Amino acid sequence: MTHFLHMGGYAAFVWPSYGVMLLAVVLNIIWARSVLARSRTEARRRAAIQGDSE
Amino acid sequence: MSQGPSSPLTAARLVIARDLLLAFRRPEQLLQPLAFFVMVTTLFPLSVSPELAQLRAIAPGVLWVAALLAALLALDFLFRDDAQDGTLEQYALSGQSLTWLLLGKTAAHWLLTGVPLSLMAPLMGYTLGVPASAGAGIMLTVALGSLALSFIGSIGAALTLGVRRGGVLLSILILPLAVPILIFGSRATQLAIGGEPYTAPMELLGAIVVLSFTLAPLAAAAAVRISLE
Amino acid sequence: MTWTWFHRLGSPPYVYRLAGRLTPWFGWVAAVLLLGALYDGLVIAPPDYQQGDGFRIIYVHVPAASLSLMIYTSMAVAAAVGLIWRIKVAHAAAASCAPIGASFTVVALITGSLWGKPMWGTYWVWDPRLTSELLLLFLYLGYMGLRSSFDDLQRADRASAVLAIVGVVNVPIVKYSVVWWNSLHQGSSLSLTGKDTIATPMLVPLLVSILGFTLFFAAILLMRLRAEVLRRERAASWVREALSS
Amino acid sequence: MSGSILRAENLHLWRSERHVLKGVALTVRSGELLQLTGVNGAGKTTLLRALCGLNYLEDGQVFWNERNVREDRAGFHASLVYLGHEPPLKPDLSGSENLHFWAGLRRPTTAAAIHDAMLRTGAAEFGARPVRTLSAGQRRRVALAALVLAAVPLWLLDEPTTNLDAHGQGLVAALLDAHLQAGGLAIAAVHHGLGIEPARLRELNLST
Repeated sequence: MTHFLHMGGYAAFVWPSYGVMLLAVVLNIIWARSVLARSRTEARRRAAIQGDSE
Repeated sequence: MSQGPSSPLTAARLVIARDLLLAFRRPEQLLQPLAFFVMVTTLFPLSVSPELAQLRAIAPGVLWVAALLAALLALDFLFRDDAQDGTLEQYALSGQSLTWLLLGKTAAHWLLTGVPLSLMAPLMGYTLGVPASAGAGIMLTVALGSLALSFIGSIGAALTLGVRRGGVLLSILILPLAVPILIFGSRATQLAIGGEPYTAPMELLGAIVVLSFTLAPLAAAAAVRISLE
Repeated sequence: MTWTWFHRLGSPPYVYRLAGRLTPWFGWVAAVLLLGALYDGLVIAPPDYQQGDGFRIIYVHVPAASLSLMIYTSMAVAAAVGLIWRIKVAHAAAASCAPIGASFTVVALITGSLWGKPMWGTYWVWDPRLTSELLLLFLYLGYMGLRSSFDDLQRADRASAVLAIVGVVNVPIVKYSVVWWNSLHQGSSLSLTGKDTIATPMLVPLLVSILGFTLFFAAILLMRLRAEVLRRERAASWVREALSS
Repeated sequence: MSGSILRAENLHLWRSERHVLKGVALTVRSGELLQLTGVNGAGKTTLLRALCGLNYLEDGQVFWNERNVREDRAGFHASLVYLGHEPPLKPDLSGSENLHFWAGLRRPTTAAAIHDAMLRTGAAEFGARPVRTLSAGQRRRVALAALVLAAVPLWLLDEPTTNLDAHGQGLVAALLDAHLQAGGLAIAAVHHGLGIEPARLRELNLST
């Protein structure tokens, strides 16, 4: 297992690269979900205002 | 009394004539980009070294970066006055093709800012230790480069018209698009300074000029219509 | 029949529901593909004769770089469709693409420089691919900057659409000028992936990885698309039931 | 010029969150003036700009002589003049120079024609002075001269009598009357009546 982690001496470059990609994937998911949630609450607020004024 | 409508070409010529007349009546505004260009160029001897040999090595880059930034500064008031006093609206509603009118307007802008820059560039080049013999080459390359830049920049100026503090945004939008002009232009100037033939980069720069000359007004017209809303 | 299908893609309620149903599919298939590519690329694929295990960074760098460009192009296409046929959903798609594309560009830059260190001894080299990637990031930042400087959403859509179209026309020109500029100063150095053909056992995980990330992009795009579609719906009645579900 | 008709139906327009034009419809025939009234912010200016195509209509159509304006936008624009709050004049140019460039965009104009137009709107005596030295009322008269010079069937005027004294307002009424008599149409956003005879007058209140 340690041999695998060692990555032929390139561990210091391979793992951070995969780490950065994983971070980007996770951040994209979280960011998209929060944008959707915020947009839904805002639409709900607007729909409520629309409901009263009609 | 009413003959047929003016052709797009005469309309564009009218726009050029009017902008030149306006500039003639109030030339101070044209000095700003030139003063900025001279000032930026003089910063390099102060920061790098007074050694002419060293300055000559970086002269093309210095001249082109300074010219690029001066042109960006000038682009800020390409449409600003006409937008504020309603002239741009009349252009959009004149029944003439807005693309042709903006082509004329940007050409006039180049005559008033790009050409003076290209006349000043050899002078500033001389202060950076560039031999006077390279003057013609520098003038030609900067003139052509600033023409392409005015047209690509006109799209950015039109897009950031309705935006407050649009000047900074204009630079962010246009600089990546101006990279080819900077690359081919400074290479051509470098060859001109070295006294070598600079036709290869000039042809590439010429291609970009033709491309921006024909396509940019279309995008600028669309952008102006959006900004006028 | 196909025309009505395409026509329905323009209607916000239909797209909102469709996007909601498709997101999990894209998401899970992408996860499976990416895990497969990860295992294959890190464990099974043989090390490179020159760079040893260091070459495994391509399974992250190349997909990020190719996606950053693919996303910008699809953003420009969506923007053009929105501008020409006045379809709000297309503008919503373009708005959704930008942040995802920018994130992949940043990843491509970071993994590119992490790969550069063992190969060139320094984290940043003005290599034509890295330089073009940096300029692409500026294009994304410019697009998002312009979009955020309008308070009226409808004007932001149309202005940024013009910029995206102008940008996508310029991308190949900028790319060519950067490669031309690079070849001036040094012989054509081994660019990141090297043009020599990659052995198939190494190539398979790369293709799977690219496909996986593309599906991942699609899943995130659909989530953001739903949000952007809602933002553009003014007094539509379908919003109320959509929100209750 | 006579026999033209401008029709608009189901116009919807939003200003980010505000629904400014809610299903506006209107018809103006040759020889008629439509007065747009309503409180400030009711959308008078927005409607004028939407009709001539400056503002982007979210929904609804505008027809000029029964043809959708989108089909021949240039032709429609060639047959109208829009005058906003501020007359679009360059301060450093004289009145006649401004008119030369402004009207020249549409069709070649002669100095004589420019002079005649300025005579009609009482702008001739200060026509040679730079516009920056003119008062707001005088600038308005130069802009009105452009209307006369353009000789187009459709006038879209946004509060044409602002900064004008009683004499000036009389001038606007006379110009409009002549325009309508010749079969022209006009839509004007106003705060008070323009003194046009009721037979030719129609009104659209945007506040109700």
